[in-house]
Amino acid sequence: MKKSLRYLIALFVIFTLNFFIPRAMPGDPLANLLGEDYVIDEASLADLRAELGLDRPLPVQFLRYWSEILRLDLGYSFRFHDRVTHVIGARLPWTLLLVGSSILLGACMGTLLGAFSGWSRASLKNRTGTVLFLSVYSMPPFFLSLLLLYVFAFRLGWFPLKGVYASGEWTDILRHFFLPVMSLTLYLAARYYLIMRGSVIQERDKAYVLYARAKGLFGRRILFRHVFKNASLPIVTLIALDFGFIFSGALFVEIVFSMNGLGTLIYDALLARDYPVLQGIFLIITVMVVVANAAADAVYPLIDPRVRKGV
Amino acid sequence: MGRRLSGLAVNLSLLALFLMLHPLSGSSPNSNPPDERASPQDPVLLRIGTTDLVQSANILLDANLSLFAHVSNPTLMKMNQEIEPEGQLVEAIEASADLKTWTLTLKDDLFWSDGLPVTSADVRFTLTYLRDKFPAAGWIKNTVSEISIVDRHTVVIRINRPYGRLDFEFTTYPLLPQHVWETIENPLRHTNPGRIIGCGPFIIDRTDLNRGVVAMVRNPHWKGPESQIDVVEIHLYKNRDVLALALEREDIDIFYEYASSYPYVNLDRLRGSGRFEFLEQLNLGLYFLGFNLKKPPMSDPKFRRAVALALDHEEILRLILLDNGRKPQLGFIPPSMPAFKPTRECALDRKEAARMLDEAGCRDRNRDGLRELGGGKDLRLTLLVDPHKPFNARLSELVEEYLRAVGLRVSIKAVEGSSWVSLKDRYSYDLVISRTSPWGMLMHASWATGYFDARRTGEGVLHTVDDPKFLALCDDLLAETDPGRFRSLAHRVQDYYAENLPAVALLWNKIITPYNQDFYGWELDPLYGLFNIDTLLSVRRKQP
Amino acid sequence: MSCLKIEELSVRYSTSSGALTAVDRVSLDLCPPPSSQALALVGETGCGKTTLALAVLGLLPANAEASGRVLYEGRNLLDLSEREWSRLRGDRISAVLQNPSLALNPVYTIGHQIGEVFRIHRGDRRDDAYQKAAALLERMKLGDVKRRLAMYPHQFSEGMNQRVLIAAAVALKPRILVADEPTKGLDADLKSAVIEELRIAGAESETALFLITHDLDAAGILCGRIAVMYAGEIVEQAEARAFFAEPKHPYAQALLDSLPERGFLAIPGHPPALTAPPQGCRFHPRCPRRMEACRDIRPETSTDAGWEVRCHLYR
Amino acid sequence: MKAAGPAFSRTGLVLFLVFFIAALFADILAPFPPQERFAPYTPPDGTHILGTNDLGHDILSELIFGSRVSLLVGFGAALIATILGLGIGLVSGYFKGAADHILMGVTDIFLLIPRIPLIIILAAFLRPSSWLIGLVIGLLWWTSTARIVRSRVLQVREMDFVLSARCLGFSHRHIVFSEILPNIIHLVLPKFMLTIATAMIAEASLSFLGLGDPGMKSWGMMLNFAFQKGALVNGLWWWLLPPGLCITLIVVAVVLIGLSWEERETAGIAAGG
Repeated sequence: MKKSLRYLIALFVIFTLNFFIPRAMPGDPLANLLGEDYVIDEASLADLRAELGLDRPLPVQFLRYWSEILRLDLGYSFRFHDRVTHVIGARLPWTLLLVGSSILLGACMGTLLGAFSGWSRASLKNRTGTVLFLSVYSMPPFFLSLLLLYVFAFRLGWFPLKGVYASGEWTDILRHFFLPVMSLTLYLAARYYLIMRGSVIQERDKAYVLYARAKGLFGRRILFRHVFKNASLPIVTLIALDFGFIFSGALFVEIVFSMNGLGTLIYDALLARDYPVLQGIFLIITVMVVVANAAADAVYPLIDPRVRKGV
Repeated sequence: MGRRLSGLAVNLSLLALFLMLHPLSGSSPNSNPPDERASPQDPVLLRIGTTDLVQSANILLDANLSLFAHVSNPTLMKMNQEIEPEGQLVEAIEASADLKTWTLTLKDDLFWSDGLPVTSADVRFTLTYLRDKFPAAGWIKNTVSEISIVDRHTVVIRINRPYGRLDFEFTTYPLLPQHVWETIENPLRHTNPGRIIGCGPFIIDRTDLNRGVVAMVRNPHWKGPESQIDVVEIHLYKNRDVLALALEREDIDIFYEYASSYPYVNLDRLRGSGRFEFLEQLNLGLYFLGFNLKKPPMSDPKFRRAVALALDHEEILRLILLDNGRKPQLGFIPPSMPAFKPTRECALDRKEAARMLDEAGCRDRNRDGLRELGGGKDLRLTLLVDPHKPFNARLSELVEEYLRAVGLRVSIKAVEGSSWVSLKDRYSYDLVISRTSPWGMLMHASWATGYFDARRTGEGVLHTVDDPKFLALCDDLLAETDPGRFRSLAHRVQDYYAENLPAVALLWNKIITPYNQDFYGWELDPLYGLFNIDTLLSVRRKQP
Repeated sequence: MSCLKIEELSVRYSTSSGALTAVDRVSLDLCPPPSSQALALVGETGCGKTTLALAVLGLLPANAEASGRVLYEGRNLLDLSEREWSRLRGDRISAVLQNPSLALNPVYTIGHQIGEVFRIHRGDRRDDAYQKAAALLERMKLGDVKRRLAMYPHQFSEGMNQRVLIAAAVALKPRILVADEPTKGLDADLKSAVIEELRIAGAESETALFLITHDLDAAGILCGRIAVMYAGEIVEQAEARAFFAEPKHPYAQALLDSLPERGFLAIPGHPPALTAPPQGCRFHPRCPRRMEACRDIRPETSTDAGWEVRCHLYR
Repeated sequence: MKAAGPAFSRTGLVLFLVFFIAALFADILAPFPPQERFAPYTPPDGTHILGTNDLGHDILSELIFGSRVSLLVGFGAALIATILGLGIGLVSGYFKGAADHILMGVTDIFLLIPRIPLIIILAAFLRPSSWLIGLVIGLLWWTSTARIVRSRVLQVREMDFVLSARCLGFSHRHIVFSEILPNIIHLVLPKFMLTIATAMIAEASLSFLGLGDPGMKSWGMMLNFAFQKGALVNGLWWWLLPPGLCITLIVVAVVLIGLSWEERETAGIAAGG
């Protein structure tokens, strides 16, 4: 209850920021709309401003902004000539596909390999894995994507260079998504690997591990029957808190692979000063982050009985 | 020891991977392009790659889609090779002696792609529709007093003041079918990702932004010369590197960007592969260094001349263009424009530049190597630039350095496009780097007057010159119809630029467009380059 | 016939601050006939008791090295692989470890954790194992069994958790039960309950109890033999009743004197650091009856009718 | 064996020192002044070990000078973030009550802000400058530090020595700075290092998008120019890979140091508890 109130306050504050930031910045949204060769009289200009709601005093604009949000109306994009909800709606599924599959794969890969690495004693294989993941972790996401694009799409020609699909069949979509998902997966896996590894190393010396051995378990059976669940607790919170971060990673991946997703939309809207779209995306991402956190709050007690209430 | 270096080793092995793959470059890009490849019995497909990103399926307002739509919804007039307006959809255009009544006669073999004929009613509809609903066409409201239909093919336009260049205006707006667009209440809020009715040889079939393709098919009711191409696909790339890779890999057949060349540095590779041919034209537009004429010391012509002398145009040509261009002249306008008048070539002379700066009152009084203004105040110049446009970032770096060499302190203010426009409109800069577009060179009274005339506004327009002499020149040009006098006025504009230097051209560049050898028969349009109606009608694919 | 025979067992730790010998040439017999089966190992905290227990269970940490022999059914347990050990542990040799609340896994239910023993060693399915766990708790009279089984360790008191550990440890009727400080930190009621359970377990299932404790009461109640450990060595080993009546080693005497009912006399000084144990008799710096020889000469163990003492007084 | 054993942390320190020295003595170490121009697009040879770029600048020299920008942005941002996080965590944990509620509420809000998109927006709207990017990163990345500090302060403030200091009537300032701060600073240092890593990656990413400071040739800007000027297409690895690898390596170094400090910390807590 207290938690959900906090989320509501957070949403309110971020939404409010979302309203003011673009308006506080230099640049006129009309400048890009009209192009370089135009003759326009003041009256049409005023009409246009009125149409975009830019003529009202700020408080009125602010109230309108809120009433629109509450009606799930994100306004109208004069760059994309469509409702913002449509513009975002058309791209959101692709981004969600990219982000969703990457989180899934990245979390599996990262936690599993990280758990193995943290569990087994130092060995060359273990060390190489850690160094590899550490390098990926330390690489800017665009650099990783570019390396993959260059090697696998261009040099080897195994994958297409751009877009989310060509023909639209699922195998075709798969081929288009393989490298982007790979980039983001590796990037996320590296993060979860390091955290899981550290977490398992901490858990490894706990008393319950000794007791599990005393019961007759040994080796990886202890890891999977006892340590894994405990060690992966921080990952759950991390994935939720990371949601914004993951989206930004997706942004760079989308730009490199020319995918029509939310990330590229931010970039395009940014250069076009498209306030409504920028605000819309920021809002959607914030809502998703909050939802992810609330979901984590809901899921966490299921795997960690210690925080369960009223039992 | 080995362990300590293992982090380094992994990264080195990445480098090694890169190196190993590098020698493969000759063969692998050509192997097995996985995207759809046409076999002989398939329809002939022409794939055009561009970074001119279409962002919405709106042929009027999306700057890039409207560019491609000029083959589906052509303009009434077009610019011919001499860069003069010429009928495209109209057969004849006549102006009355007082230049206030214009009569347009449409060609009679034009049909919309749904089979209906193109009529004068469509012309009237288009003009009134744009007048009422399209903000940038505001001039129609102020200028056109009556549009009347004479017969199916003839329409008469009356305007409220003599205007000799009305035909120029008809080279910009696409013709819209009345029976489709009259139901579209607000073009600002309209998108159509499906088939768009047009009357050109090709029509837009689908605008699929997720696939990143605008697909065009032949207009079944086109009565003109038949195209050998069945489908034109415009592939949209979000970055130029990937586009270049796609071209090499033959995912696409030609590279096309409005008023932009294929990156010069990638040309050698394409030449080496032997799979490509190139079309070259000198750009109508150019990159320039503009001055804020409202502020001293930029308001002093001596200062501006000194700046021009301080620039090393030869090095700019070599470094920025890799010699794919020409050394500009002080007359600003490149020779690709009609009525070009040779003026003095820009030449580096630091000594003379320093002398003229001294003369203009910018001296280095405290001997710190940098010049001060008359009152002893440090002279700090702000160079406004949008680094997202090609060349701009490096150009500003070089200009900053050249000016420092003659004792002028310049700080680069890099901002993205929209802020650039607002700062430019508020005159909050001293120097500015920008470019002119081919169309921009022709707007207003042509010869780049549109960029300088203080009475105008617009995205790239500096509107810095309010010299009555220049404004009178513009007005004379706008009202002139006699070709001979027109030409001499154009020369006077170039002389004005050379003398007064409202801006200095930084580079005159070639536009080089590579295309795959599988196709031949390309036509170059001075404004639109390789992508134009004539090309689509003449280009054909080699038989395998 | 003894079921567990410890011969000359030493355990050395290598740590960052140097090597230390936590268990020094210890020999013990569990259930030597004809006396009672249970053996108690008593001594102060840090004397090496727990290390000895872990060595017997094969649970020594990686930086420990054991030498000597721990014989069980003719095999030296020190030579077993982890896989071989896993078949013994929890089944034939089981353990009640210290700190029950930490030893239980916080994220699994009590029922799951008790039942696990059946799943590991008897291959039972999850449900069957749970049923058997229920039956086990039923016998221990832990109250509302169904509810308790579905609870988590953090919802139990320390004493409850201790009894859960005992339940799991005796579930498969092991031959040997190593219990490390099972009564530590419990109040009197719980303590007697725990002691009672251990006693029943020993009596019912022919399990030999190896009790490691500093609690002499519990040792007296549960065990027929007492071994006293000091600074890694066994200093005295005897039949319990006789030992309590008349301990021989000065350390054992001091230990008994520190009991509340015997005067509550604290032993002067501190136990020595195992990294650098005193020369000669290890107890001599604190010994009220030390002699010249104690300083330099390490006393040998003398045996008198099963009564072992390591002291110069009893040569 | 710990996660990042002594070998790892030593690798981190050595790497870090290499970059630090490069940044400090760039003028001496770089073979040429960064603005001196030679023939453009020269492949690596004896004079130009990593060749030259499109303007003819020596890439190795640019790389060495670039370390300054990356390190400055990283350190600057991390410093701001750490000071903010430390301050907020201290106040929140020490005074508890209303201050704690408000500050932790603010922290929650900051945690939920999509930070990279926000930075991109700010960097695009404001004048792109390395200082600004550093400042914005610093202003956004203090939350986890604040949380850690707060929970540690909550523990420390109940410890004997702090309680006795309070009974003796020492001022809050004295207690916070002399009694509490020394006991949490070791927690903050690893966070500081990890924030440096985040800031450097963020700076590089922004520069790659063309939102960086064109006047400061950071490694990200170098990459941006390399891509713009055809290095990828032409396979000019000597221009592309070094800045990317330098970013990666210095981040690896910083992360290794941070992780090993963090580990020493948790090990210390385990031993102490």
